[in-house]
Amino acid sequence: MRSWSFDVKRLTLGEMTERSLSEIAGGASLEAADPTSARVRAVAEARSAEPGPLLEILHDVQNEFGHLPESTTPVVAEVLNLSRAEVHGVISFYSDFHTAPPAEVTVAICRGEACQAVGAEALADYAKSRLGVDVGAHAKDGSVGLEQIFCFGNCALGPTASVAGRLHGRVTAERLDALIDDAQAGGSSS
Amino acid sequence: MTVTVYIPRDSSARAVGADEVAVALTAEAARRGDEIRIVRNGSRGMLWLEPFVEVEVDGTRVGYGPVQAGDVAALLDAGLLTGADHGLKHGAVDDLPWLARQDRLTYARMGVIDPLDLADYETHGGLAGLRNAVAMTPQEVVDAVSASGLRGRGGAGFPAGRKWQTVLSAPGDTKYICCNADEGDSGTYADRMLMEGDPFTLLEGMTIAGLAVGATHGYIYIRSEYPDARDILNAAIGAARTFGWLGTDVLGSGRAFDINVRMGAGAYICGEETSMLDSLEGKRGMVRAKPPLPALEGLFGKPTVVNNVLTLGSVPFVLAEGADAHASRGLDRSLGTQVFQLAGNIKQGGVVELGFGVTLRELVEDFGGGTASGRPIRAIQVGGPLGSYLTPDQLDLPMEYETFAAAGAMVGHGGIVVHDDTVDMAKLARFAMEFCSEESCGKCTPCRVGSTRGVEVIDRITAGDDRAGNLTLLLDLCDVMTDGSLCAMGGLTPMPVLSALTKFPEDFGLTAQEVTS
Amino acid sequence: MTLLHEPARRVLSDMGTPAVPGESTVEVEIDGLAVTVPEGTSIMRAAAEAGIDVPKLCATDTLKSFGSCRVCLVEIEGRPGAPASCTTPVAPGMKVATSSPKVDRLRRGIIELYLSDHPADSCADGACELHAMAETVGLTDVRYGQQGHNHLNIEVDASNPYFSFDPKACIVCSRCVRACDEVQGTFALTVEGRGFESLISASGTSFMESECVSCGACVQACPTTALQEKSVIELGMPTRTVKTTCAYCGVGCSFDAEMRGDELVRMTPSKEGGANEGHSCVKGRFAWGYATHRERITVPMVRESITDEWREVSWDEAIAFTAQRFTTLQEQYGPDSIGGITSSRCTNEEVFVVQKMVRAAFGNNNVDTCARVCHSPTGYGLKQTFGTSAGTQDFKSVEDADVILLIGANPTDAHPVFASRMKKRLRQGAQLVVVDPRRIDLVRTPHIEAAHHLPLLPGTNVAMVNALAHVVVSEGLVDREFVASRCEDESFAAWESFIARPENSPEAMESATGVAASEIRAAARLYATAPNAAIYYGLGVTEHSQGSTMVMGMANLAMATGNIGRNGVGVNPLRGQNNVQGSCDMGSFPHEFSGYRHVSDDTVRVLFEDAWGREMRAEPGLRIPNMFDAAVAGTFRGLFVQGEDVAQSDPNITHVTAALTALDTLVVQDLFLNETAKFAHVFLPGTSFLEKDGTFTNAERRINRVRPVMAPKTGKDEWQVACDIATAMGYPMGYDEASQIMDEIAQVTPTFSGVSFAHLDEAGSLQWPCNDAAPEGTPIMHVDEFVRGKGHFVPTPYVPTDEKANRKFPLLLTTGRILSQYNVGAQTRRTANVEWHSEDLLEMHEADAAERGISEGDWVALNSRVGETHMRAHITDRVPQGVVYTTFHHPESGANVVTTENSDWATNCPEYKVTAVQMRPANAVDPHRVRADA
Amino acid sequence: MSVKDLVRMANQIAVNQAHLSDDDAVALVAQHLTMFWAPALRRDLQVAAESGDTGLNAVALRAVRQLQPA
Repeated sequence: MRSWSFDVKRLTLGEMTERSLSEIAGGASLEAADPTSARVRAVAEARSAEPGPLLEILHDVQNEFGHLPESTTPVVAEVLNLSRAEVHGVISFYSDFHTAPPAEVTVAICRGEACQAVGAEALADYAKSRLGVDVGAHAKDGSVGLEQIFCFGNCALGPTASVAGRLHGRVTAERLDALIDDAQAGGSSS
Repeated sequence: MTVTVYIPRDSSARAVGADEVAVALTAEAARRGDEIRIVRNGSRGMLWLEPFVEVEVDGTRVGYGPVQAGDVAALLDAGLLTGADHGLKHGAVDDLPWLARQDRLTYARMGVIDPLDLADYETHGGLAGLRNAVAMTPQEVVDAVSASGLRGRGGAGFPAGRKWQTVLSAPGDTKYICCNADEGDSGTYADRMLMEGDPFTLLEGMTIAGLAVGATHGYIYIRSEYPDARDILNAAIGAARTFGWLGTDVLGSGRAFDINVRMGAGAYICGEETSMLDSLEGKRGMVRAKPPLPALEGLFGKPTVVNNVLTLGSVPFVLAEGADAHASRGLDRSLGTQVFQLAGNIKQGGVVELGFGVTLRELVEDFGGGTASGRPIRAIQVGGPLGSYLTPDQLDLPMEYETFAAAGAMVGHGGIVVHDDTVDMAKLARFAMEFCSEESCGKCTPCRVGSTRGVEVIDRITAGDDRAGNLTLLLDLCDVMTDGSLCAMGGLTPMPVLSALTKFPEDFGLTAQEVTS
Repeated sequence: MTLLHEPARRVLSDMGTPAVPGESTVEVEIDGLAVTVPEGTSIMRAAAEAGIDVPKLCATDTLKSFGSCRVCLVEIEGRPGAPASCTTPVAPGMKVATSSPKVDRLRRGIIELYLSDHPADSCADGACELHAMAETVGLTDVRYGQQGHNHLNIEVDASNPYFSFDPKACIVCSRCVRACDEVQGTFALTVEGRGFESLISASGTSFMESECVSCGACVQACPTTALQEKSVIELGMPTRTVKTTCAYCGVGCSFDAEMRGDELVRMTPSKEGGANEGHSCVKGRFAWGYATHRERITVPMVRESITDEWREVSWDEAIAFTAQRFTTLQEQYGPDSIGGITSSRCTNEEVFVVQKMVRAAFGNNNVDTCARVCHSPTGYGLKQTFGTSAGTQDFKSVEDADVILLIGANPTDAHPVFASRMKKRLRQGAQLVVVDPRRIDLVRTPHIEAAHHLPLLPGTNVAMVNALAHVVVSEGLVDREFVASRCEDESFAAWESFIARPENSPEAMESATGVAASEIRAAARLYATAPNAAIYYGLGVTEHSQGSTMVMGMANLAMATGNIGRNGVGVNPLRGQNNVQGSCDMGSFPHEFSGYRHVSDDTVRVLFEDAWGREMRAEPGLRIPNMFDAAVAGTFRGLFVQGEDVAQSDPNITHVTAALTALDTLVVQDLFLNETAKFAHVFLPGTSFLEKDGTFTNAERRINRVRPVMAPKTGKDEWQVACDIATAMGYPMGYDEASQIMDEIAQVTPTFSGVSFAHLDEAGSLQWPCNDAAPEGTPIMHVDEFVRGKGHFVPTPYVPTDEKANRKFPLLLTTGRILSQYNVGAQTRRTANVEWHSEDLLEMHEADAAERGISEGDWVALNSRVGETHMRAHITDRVPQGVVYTTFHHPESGANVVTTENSDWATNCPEYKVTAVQMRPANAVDPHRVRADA
Repeated sequence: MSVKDLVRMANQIAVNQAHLSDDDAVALVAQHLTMFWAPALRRDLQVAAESGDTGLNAVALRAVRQLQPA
C-alpha cells in the first residue's frame, strides 16, 4: 500500500528498488541494475521449491556475501511468498544471521559451563582487553570482532575458541594471541 | 608395504591439531619414502589423548597420543610405523582399559572405521539392523523398539517405542522423521562425535524409523556450530543414495526413504523439539504449546517422530541384535546404554558408553581421573546447563533417570561437567539465568522476563543488597519459572540455580539456614 | 430451546479461545461445575461456558490459543504441574481447579514479572488488561522494581495516522501479530529478536513504511495500551456504545460506535457482526472523520441559476423552492420531464421514500439508482437464470469452498474484510482461480497463491466464461444429476449445444482472451471437479458491454457443475457500495417495484396503488443515461440526486456535465458540495451514517441496522426531506420514525414481510428473503429449488465490444479501486487515508512506458475518443502490455473524463472497464498545483 | 434523446441474441425493449424506424416494427 504514496516527482533507482522490490514480482529490470538483489534472488530461487527453506536460503546468502545484504528481506520474502515481516522476524531471531558485514577476523569464545570450568571467563576477559572490544562488537576499523558462543561441542578440551572460523581447544591467553596474530596476518594458524 | 595410519577427523581432535599432524605425517613420510595410507577416522573418545594416532601393525592398532605436528619426525624416527615404543605410545588400542571397560553398542564403530566408507561400515556390522527391519512389518519394528526399552537419549527419556507407535497409528500419508541434532548443552558432544565418526549409524536408525512409522522423509536438524558434522552427514547421505539405501527403493524393499540435513542458526532453544520443528519449517524457533503432540501434528503439521541423534543411533543395534540384547543392559527402567560425556575440569575427558546404572564416581574418578587441575572436585553438573549441580558426596548416585530425578537432578543427555574447588557457584547460578535470558525464545513470560530478573536478583543477593528479601524473591521467581514456563528451558533453569543456592549458599553470601528457612 | 432448561450460564464477552466445531461432546468438571462442551474445546473456553472467567492476557477467542502469557494456568486433578487452560483441551471426566493457592501464587508471580517492565501510568480508564489483571489476582507490590533491564525508553511509533505503537506498554503477547496473520492475513507484524529483547515489529520499520494495511486488527487485539487509537489517546476511553453498520463497501461490517459523551471516540468491529465477525478495514475502522469534516454542509442552499452564489435558506424554504420548481417543470414539459436518482449510500428507508416520491408524487417511473453504473447486470442476469436479483450465499459460506473462482474483483482492495475471510480459507488449502487482466494481490500475496491466473484482455469475459463452460460440457464434467433435477431440460439442452460449439472452445477463444487454452482448461477442470466451487465477482464482470451476458454465463457455469444451493458454492456479487443491494431491493430501478417486481405486473401495481393511493405507471421510466441523453435533448428538465456524485463517477464526464448544465432544476442531496453540486440549484444537506436511523443491506442480502450515534447535523432526518418534498408537491407522505418506513416496505414486499426494526434488533441482522417461509431469513438461496422454480440456462454468445484498441488509441484502459480510498473519494479524501493514496496513478507496463518515453512518476496525458486527463505514471508488471489501469478516487485526475458512453446491452451499465486510450508524456501540468494556486 | 444512441443500443441488444433464430431474436429484442425501455425511447425509435434508413440492423428493425404503439 505504501508504495503507492509518491511524495516526490521522481524516485531514484535506489529508492525504487527499496520500495518496490517486494511488490514487483520478477522485477528483473530493477535487479539488472542491482546485481546484489539479482544474486540474492538467484540464491533464493535455487531452493524455493524445498519445503520451508527460509533458513537454508539465509545461510546460502550469508555464505555468499558474508552477511545478509539489505535486499535479502524483500527479495527472499517475494521469492518464498512470505511477508517481509516474517523474513525479518526470522533473521532477527537467530544469532548467526548478520545484516552488517562481519569483521575481517571473528574471535568467538565459548562460554559454556564446561569451558568455564577450565577458565573460559578469564579467556573471554583477556580477549576483550586484547582486542579492545566488547562481546558482540567489532573493532572500529572492522579488523576484528568478538563473539560469545555457548558450546562448540569441544567440552573435554576447553577452553574453546574459534578464530576466523577455525576451532581451537585448550586455548590459553598466549595461544589466543598467537592465533589472532596469525589470522590477522592472513595465515592459517597451527 | 603400505602402512595404515588413523588420524581422527573429529572436530575436537582437529581443534587440538589433528589436521596438522596429518599434514606433517604425510610430508615427513613422503620425504622418507615411507608408504602410508592415512585414514581420517572418528575419535575413539579418549579426548585427552587427542590427536590420537593409530598405526595398524599386523592387524593390531597401536595408539599414540596426544601427538602434535612437531612430534611427527621423532615418532617416525622411533619407528611409529612399526608400532615401536615412544613416550606417547599407549599400546594396542583395543586393550586399553579405558575402552575395554566400556560396553559400546551405539558407539561400536566409533573411531574404528572410516566414517564415510560404507563397505567398512558394513564389515563392522552396519546395515544389519536395517536389513532385518526391511523384512519386518512396521508394527514388528515398532514392537522391537518398544521391547528394547529404548528411551529418548536427548534428556527427557521418553520411551521411543511409544512415540513411534503414536506416529505409526496416526492417520495420514505424509509423516516425517526428524533427528534433533541441535546438541547445544555444554558438556555434551556425543551426538557430534557420532555424526562425525559414524554417520551411517544415524542414517540407518532414521531409515528404520521411517520404515517403522511409514515416513518417507527425514530431516536432520543440526546446529550451525557443527559444520564438520554437517559436511560428513551430507557426504554420507550421498553415499547412501548411491548405494541404493536412501531414495525411492530402500535396499530393494520397494519403500522410499530419504534424508536431508538442515542447519540451525545459533539458537539453543531449537534443541527443544517443538521450536526445532518451527525452525525446520523456516520460521522463528518458537516453542509450541503441547498438545498437539509432534507425534500427531509435527513438522508441517504432519505426524512426526522427533528423536535425538543417540536415540536413533541406538536403533540399528536393537534391530540387529534384538530387543533383548538392548534391554539386558541398564538398570530398572533405564535400559540399554548411555554414552556419557566427561567434560569441564577433568583429567581424562571423553566418552564412556556403559549401561545405565554406572555411578557418577566410576565415571568421574575411574574413567575421568578426577580434575584436570588436580584440585578437589567441588561441583558436578549433570545433564547440561539446565541440570542440577551435584556435590562430591553424591558421587555414588547411579546414572539412571528415576534415581537422579528423586535426587532433584537429571541424567539428561549424559553430559557431566566437573568443576574444582575454585569455582564460584553464585557466578554459575547467575550464568544459568543469563544463559536462559540469552537463549529464551521469548514466548512465555516466566522465561522471557523471569530469566532477566533472575540475573538481577542474584546480582543483588551477591552484592549484599537486601539479601533476605531478594532471596525470597529469587525462590518465588524459581517457583514461577518451574511451574509457569511453557517448556523445559524456563522450567528447568531453576534447577542449577536452586541447587547452587542450597548446596553452596556461602558463595552467595548466605548461610545454609537462611536458604533453607 | 433446550438451553432454557439448563442452569443459567453467564456468557463472557471473550471466551478465550475459538469455538470448536463438532458433534461429540465431553463432560468435565470445572470448579465443581459440570460443563459439557464439544470435544477439543480448551479448558479456558469450557470454563467460560460455565461462567468462570479464567485470568488471561494472551488468549482471546478470535485467535488460536498461543499459551505465552501463562496467566491462565490451572490445576487438573491427577496431573502434575499447572497446565495452561488455553492450550489444554478438555478430556472426559477431567476435574479442573481454576483457582488454588498454587495457581494464584503463580499468576501473581507472572503479573509481577510483567509489571517490572511496564509503565505504571498506562492504565487510563481501564484501557490496559494487564493492570486489570493485576487487580484480579491481587498483586499490589512489584518487588523487582522497575530499575532492571526494561523497555521503558523505547520511542513510540506514531507513523500511522490513526493509531500509535508504544513498545513501553507492550507485553509481547503476540496478539497483534496473530491478529495480523490469522484474522487479517497480511502478516505485516512479527516479533523481532528473541528472549527479553523480543519486540513487536512491523518488519523492522515503522508501521507506515511496512506492509501494514491499517485494518486495526492489531489494535483491536492488543490487551494493553501499546497499540491504541490516537483518538482514544486524545479523547479518553469511551463510555458507551452504539451498535451500527459501516457505510463504506458492500461487505456491511457491524461496528460498535464507542462514544464518550456525544463524541465518537472510535469504531470497533463487532464480533457479533455476521458479515465481519469482529474484523474491519482501514476505512470502516478509522476513516469516519469526514462525518464532522469542516467542509460538510449542514444548511440547505438554493440559487436561481448555477452561475449565482449559493444562498443559505431554511428547510421550509428549500423544500418549497424545490417543490415549486419541479411542479412548474411538470406543468410546462409534462409529468415525465423530471425524475430522481437514489443512492446506494443511503439507508433502505431513505431510498424507499425517494423512489416512492418519484413514483407517487412525481407520478412517473423516472427513478434509477447508482447501481445502474455498477451492479445492474447482476440484477438482470441472476433474475433471468435463478429468479432473483441477488447473490446466492452468505459470506460465511466461503469457509466451505474448495475452489474459488474470482472474476473481475479485487477483494483485498475493494472488499477487504471479506478478502480476509477468503484468504483464511485459501490458507487452509482451498484453491483459487483469478480471472482478471491485472495481477491483483490475491494472485500472489504472502501465503496465498492462485492456482491459475487468467489475465484476459479487458472486454473478453464472455469469451472466457464460454471457454470454461465449453470444457465442462466437452470433457464430461457436467453435474447431470443436479441439472436433471434442478434445471430446465429445454434451456439446458439449448445451452449445452450452444456452448459445445467449437467456436466456444478455449482454443478458439485464445486469440480473443489472450490466455493460453491449456490454462483455461486446467482452471475449468479445477472448478468443475471441486466438491464445492464458488464464484465471486465484482465490477470487472458487470461494467462491460456484455455485463449481463457474463453474469448469466457464470450462473450457467455454476448450475452446470451443480454449484448452487449449499454452503461453499454459489454465484456471489461483491457489491461496491454499502447499500447497493438494498437500493435495488427497494425498487429504485425504473422498471420494477421493491422486491424486483416489474411495473407491468398488474397484481403488483394494484398492491402499490392501494397502499399509496396513487395510480402507478405500467411502463418503465428513464434510466440514468437516458435521463442525461434526454436532458441534452431538452425533454428531461429536472432531477433529484440523492447522494451520488454523477459528475465524477459516471462515464464520459463531458456528456454528463452537458446534461446537468441543460437541466432547469437539479437538486442535490449530499454531505459535501461535490462535483455534481456545481450544476445544482438546490443543495439539501444530507446526514452521515452516524446520524442515520435505518438499515443497510449488504452483498449477502444481510439487512443490518444503522443506528444514530448523534443527532442529524442538518436538523432533519434525511428520509424526512423526500417526504416533505412529496408533500409539498401535493402528495402527503409522512412517517413518525424510520421504523415505520421499514414496516411499509415489509407490507408491500413479500421477501421483506418478516423484517422490522424490532425483529432486527432482536436477531442482530436478517438475510432476505425473510417472511413466513423463512422467519429468520435465508443465508443460502436456492437450496431445494430455484426462486424461479427450475434453473434457467441462457446461451451467451460472445460479442466483442465496439471499444477496440486501434492505431489512434492502441491501449485499453481499465479502472478499479484501491484499499485506502473509496469510490469518488468524497469521504476518504477527507480523512487521513490520503496519506496512503494521495492521487490516482496510471499503471502501465514497462514496455508501453518505454515506447512513449515515460518514466516512473512522470506526468502523462491520457486521452480517449471522448476526453483527456492527466495523471502520473506508475510502471508495474501488474498490468500486461497493452493495458493501462487507474483508480477514480480523485476528481483532479477524473478518470471518467475518458470513459465512454458504451454500456451493457441489457442494463446500460457503463463499460468502465474498457476504454481505448493513448497516452503521452505531459509536461508537468500538475493539476494539484494548478488548483492550489487558483 | 439522440436517435443515433437509441439505434446503437437497440442494435446492441439484437447482436447479443445471435444464438437465437431470427424470429426468436426479434421477439426477444421486442420484449426487452418493452420491459426495460421507457415508452418515450421506444416511440422515438419507432418514429425513426418508419422514417427510413436509421442504421438499425435487420433484427432490431423487425423488433421495433413489432412494438406496440407506445
